[in-house]
Amino acid sequence: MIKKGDDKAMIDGDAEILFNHQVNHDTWLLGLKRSEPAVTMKPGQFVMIRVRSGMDPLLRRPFSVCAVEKDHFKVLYRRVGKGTEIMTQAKPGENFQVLGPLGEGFVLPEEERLPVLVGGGIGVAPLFFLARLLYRRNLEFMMGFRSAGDIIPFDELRLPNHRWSVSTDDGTAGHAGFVTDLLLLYLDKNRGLPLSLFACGPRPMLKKTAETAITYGIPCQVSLESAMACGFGVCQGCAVKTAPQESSAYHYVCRNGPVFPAEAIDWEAL
Amino acid sequence: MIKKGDDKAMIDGDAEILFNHQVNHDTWLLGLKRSEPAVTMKPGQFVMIRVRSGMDPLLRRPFSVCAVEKDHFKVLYRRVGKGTEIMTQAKPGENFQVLGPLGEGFVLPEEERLPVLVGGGIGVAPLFFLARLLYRRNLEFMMGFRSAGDIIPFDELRLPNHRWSVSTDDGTAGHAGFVTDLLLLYLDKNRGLPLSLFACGPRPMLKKTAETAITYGIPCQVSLESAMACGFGVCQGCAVKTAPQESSAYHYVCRNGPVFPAEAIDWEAL
Amino acid sequence: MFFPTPDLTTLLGPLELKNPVITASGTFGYGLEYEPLVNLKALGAIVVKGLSLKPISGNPPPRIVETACGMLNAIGLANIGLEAFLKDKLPRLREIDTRVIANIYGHHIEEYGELAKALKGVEGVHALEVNVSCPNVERGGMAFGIDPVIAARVTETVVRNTDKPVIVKLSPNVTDITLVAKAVEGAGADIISLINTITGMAVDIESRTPKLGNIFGGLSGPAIKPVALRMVYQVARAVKIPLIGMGGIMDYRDALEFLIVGAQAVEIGTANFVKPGASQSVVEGLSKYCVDHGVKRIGEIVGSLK
Amino acid sequence: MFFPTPDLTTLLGPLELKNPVITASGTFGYGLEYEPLVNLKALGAIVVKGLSLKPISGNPPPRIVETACGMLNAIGLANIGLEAFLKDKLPRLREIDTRVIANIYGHHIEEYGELAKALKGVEGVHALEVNVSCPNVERGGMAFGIDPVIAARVTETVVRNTDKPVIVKLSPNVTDITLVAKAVEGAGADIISLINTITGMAVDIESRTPKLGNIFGGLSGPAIKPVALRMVYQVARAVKIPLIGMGGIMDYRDALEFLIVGAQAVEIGTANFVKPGASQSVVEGLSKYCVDHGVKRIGEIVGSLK
Ligand SMILES: Cc1cc2nc3c(=O)[nH]c(=O)nc-3n(C[C@H](O)[C@H](O)[C@H](O)COP(=O)(O)OP(=O)(O)OC[C@H]3O[C@@H](n4cnc5c(N)ncnc54)[C@H](O)[C@@H]3O)c2cc1C
Ligand SMILES: Cc1cc2nc3c(=O)[nH]c(=O)nc-3n(C[C@H](O)[C@H](O)[C@H](O)COP(=O)(O)OP(=O)(O)OC[C@H]3O[C@@H](n4cnc5c(N)ncnc54)[C@H](O)[C@@H]3O)c2cc1C
Ligand SMILES: Cc1cc2nc3c(=O)[nH]c(=O)nc-3n(C[C@H](O)[C@H](O)[C@H](O)COP(=O)(O)O)c2cc1C
Ligand SMILES: Cc1cc2nc3c(=O)[nH]c(=O)nc-3n(C[C@H](O)[C@H](O)[C@H](O)COP(=O)(O)O)c2cc1C
Ligand code: FES
Ligand code: FES
Repeated sequence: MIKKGDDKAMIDGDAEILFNHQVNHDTWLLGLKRSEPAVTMKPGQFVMIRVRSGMDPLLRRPFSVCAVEKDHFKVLYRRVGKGTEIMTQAKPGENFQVLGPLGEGFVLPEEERLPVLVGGGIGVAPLFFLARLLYRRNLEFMMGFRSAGDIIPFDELRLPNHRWSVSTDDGTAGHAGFVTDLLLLYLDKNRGLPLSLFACGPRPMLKKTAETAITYGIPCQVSLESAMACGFGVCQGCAVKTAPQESSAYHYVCRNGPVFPAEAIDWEAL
Repeated sequence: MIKKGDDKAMIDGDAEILFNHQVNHDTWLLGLKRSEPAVTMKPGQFVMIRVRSGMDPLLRRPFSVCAVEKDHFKVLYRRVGKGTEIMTQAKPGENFQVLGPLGEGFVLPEEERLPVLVGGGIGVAPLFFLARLLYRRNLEFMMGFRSAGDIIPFDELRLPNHRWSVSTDDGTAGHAGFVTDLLLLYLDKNRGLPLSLFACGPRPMLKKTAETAITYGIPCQVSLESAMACGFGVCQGCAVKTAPQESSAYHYVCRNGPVFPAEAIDWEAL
Repeated sequence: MFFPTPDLTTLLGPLELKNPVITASGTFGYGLEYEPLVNLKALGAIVVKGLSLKPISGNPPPRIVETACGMLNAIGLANIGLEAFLKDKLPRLREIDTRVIANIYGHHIEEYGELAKALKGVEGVHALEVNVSCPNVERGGMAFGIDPVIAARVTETVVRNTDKPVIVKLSPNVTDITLVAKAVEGAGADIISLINTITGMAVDIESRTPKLGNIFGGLSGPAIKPVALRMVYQVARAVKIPLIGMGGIMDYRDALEFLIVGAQAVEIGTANFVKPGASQSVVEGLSKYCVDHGVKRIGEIVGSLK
Repeated sequence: MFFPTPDLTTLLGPLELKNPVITASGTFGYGLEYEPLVNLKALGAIVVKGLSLKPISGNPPPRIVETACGMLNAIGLANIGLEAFLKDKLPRLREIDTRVIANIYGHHIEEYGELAKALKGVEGVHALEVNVSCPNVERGGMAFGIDPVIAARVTETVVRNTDKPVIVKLSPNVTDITLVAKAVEGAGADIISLINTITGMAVDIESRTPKLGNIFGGLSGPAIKPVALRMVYQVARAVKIPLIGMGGIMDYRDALEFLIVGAQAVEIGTANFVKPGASQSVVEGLSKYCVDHGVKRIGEIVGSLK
């Protein structure tokens, strides 16, 4: 299985910042103007943002699309390093150079399967988009954070009225433990129910989720991260090792992903 | 003659931006908070400003002190490249890292000599400071600009009520021609009057002024520019060739200057 | 004063380009990926990703890391192999009105010869760029291009087996690049391109591991421009064949520096990631510079350093 | 958990420093200039501006130009000469509780010997750092340090004429830096420091002239860090004597990368211009890193790359 991003919709250009506000101690919500994103951007796809002109930082930064509206789209981002630090200082009215939409997004779940969304930390961002798209359906949304203060105030994101549950590593809110514990509990309680898993978050969380899905025989799509230079299949920098049965040794996160079926990835190598 | 900047007063630290407003199409006036600048900064001295943290641009930029107040000082700067472009975007309340005061400033004119200040373009900045310091005295202030639109609205700078005259290269305001024409006219009209010249501006203008002063036998101090890495005599990057009679082959603009007697410099090599 | 559109035509020995702006190998895929972002026919030429005889899957990740004004890559010359290139990419590339240059590399000297032979007479490939910066399996992984004798042997082998102009692309990781340049000129290279990446590394201070799966990677981007420019200047004074300069070119101003020190053409690499439209912008910027400075032919600028 | 103040003491063969942070030659003047800005006794050592036998006035300006995340300098090794150093600078430097390292260079091999001899027994100079990156007048201006044989001869000459620890500072402008490193180790160097600047140039596209009076200059600053780190890694695996790493270190994190790949100490260069307090901040940052990571002696970090 090698997928190839559809570049027909990919454009590069200035996008006006409509808003850029802090939603918790280290997370911001950014609104970028672009005509018709609702038509061209799919959940799981991402954009490459040039955080400022100048040569340091040099490379663009990849961010998932978190929500789309008629004339703009949203990015939910965590301040982790110098690029995201610079982003927090951008003001409405200024521009970012934005390339996208990029990559292969989530394949929507079959009607008969209940979607289960498993997000860790800022990995919830693309799942918000997916959840919004599935607003007519029942689904189960599980999110894990380190601590109560890290929880994204997702009410602000106008999510549909889905069932959701939260875990925190330190037990300061929701279930005390990992979000994969929530998943295992849920799977134990709902044996036999046809499910479809969607996961995004830190690599250990993805690994655990993928292995669980494979063990339980549940279809599972994971959204991966990787350092990227180009974002559209050119530099071959974003390689991830594929599972042995795949036809090539590496997949490229930007073009064959970022969303992959759990079975496509070599979880031992990750 | 080798002078050596007095580093006793030199400090490095964050300086809060009090104001940063545009005064004409490419010139800004910046106010930086620092306690007691009026005591420690002398006309002709400069500061090294780090225009932003990060590594591009890497080096600090040198700027003359244009005015001092009790608790802050002013820098008048022209947007010419990427560093100054970034400076224009800084907002009051933000900080610049500022090292200074640096270098040897102007030696004040003897009482019996009438100070004549000759400034070209943004080179007027340190002369404003000098003029303010000499507010009790008569002086002659000549300024040259490329065009009427380039004239610094110096009224804003609260200059004392000195005599001043302006030239523009294209004749759109004041005398049509170079500021050194104004100087020559003045010297011709005032033969015998004991004068003291102070000049700052582009190199060809300084050269002309210096040569004129030497010909007329008038003491003349010029403020030079040079690319700088350190600003306080360490890197030896800011060398200018000295006149043959000097004891060393090069002077360092940052430490032996930026203000030099006209005779100290090899104007042919400049 | 009136100036007609400046003449950007560039003659690189046997290779004629409509302008001196070329996209660098490994930074522009097989060209087609950039179709949505760049008007490909506005370019002087496209150099495709380095091709080997067989497909190569490349190095273990992480393969790239950003550094100050630059990036390190340890892609490991991953590519689809010559056969797939000829079958899947070239037919579509042929339809584009620009020059296509095949960048080739081998693990043994013979492999270079076989690649040249396989590309002999192939329509739509207008020149070969020979990457000698890759590891020489027979010499314990030392790059071919750091030894003038071996670089010359590779060049000879390719020249003997091709009917196309031969560009040899030099490695900057040498004491005296003019020695290698003279050696490949002597061995029959038509054109020299330089520089390839400078070997570097980066370390994660939390895990205390190299940031690249391969430990070492190649440094590219604005950080290396001063070094690249110096080497082009040196080589321009050492050889008579035309040069293609590269290393950290981000805009037309950078490109001009390379032309002024003596390169007839330039390649744009890392800039294609940062600003996907960079190559086309350089063409436009050069054209405008010529108009603004009364330059009628871009050739007037080449080697015009005073 | 409680950690006592980490032990930053650094043993470089015969040279003991209170911590591994040294200021690099040419970027810290004669040390005293920084007194208003840095607590000099907080530093492991100060390397003074490169000294020659006679005063040198240096290259024609312009001497420096900024580049992407770096700078080129063509100072031309301007310095006050050994005599003035001993008379005017050293007495005041002696009063400061830190190590002082004299960086020396010559135009002929004999000049190195004479400098070493003149510094023999001089109190307050704790080691010699031998700059072999400067032009060798007998060899048409090629740097001593690019030829292992000549680098070894320079080293031998200094070792024979001194009673102080000898640090040889290597040039990065070579194909294989480990060959030079092994040669100077064999010739008796106690310590190796690396890297000096990488040769580069820059061009003004309006005047079409080199931006430096000397055409070529030495590239330093963050741009070169990946290359410097790679070379330190390579040399650490090739020799047994201790290393001092440098090249683009801006903060303690950069310094740690050098320690992790195998340098026992680091030198801070260009950063002293950008942030005059940089050297002291690196000491503080290393200390904090050790506390935060449960490292008791800084030596535990040296060469700890996994
Ligand atoms: C497909 C994809 C989607 C993503 N979506 C989001 C999102 O919606 N919200 C969000 O906050 N973050 C997201 N990330 C992660 C985000 O790209 C990084 O946090 C960001 O690049 C860090 O940049 P920095 O300069 O602040 O950090 P630094 O650590 O200073 O960055 C240094 C370098 O490392 C790279 N890098 C660092 N962390 C990551 C990472 N996790 N993934 C990829 N490259 C990294 C940077 O791009 C840069 O080249 C996504 C990553 C990928 C690959
Ligand atoms: C002692 C002194 C006092 C100065 N006072 C003033 C002042 O009061 N107001 C003002 O507007 N300008 C002043 N300048 C000039 C000012 O430093 C430059 O215009 C500024 O550094 C340009 O930076 P940039 O990044 O915008 O330009 P760029 O051209 O992008 O700068 C690139 C590099 O060139 C250097 N550079 C460019 N022009 C000059 C120059 N003229 N002198 C020195 N280095 C230069 C920069 O520092 C930088 O390293 C002074 C210069 C000196 C030496
Ligand atoms: C991701 C990446 C992949 C590269 N792959 C190749 C290659 O396959 N063959 C080759 O000759 N050069 C390759 N290069 C080197 C570039 O073609 C170019 O020589 C180098 O990057 C310097 O130019 P730049 O600074 O403009 O990028 C690659 C560079 C990068 C960044
Ligand atoms: C302005 C300047 C002057 C220098 N002078 C000398 C010198 O006299 N002797 C020497 O051995 N190295 C000299 N160097 C090299 C530095 O000591 C150091 O090796 C190099 O700059 C790399 O480190 P950095 O990137 O931290 O600056 C000089 C560097 C600069 C920038
Ligand atoms: S980021 Fe360049 S190929 Fe994926
Ligand atoms: S700027 Fe460094 S010595 Fe003058």
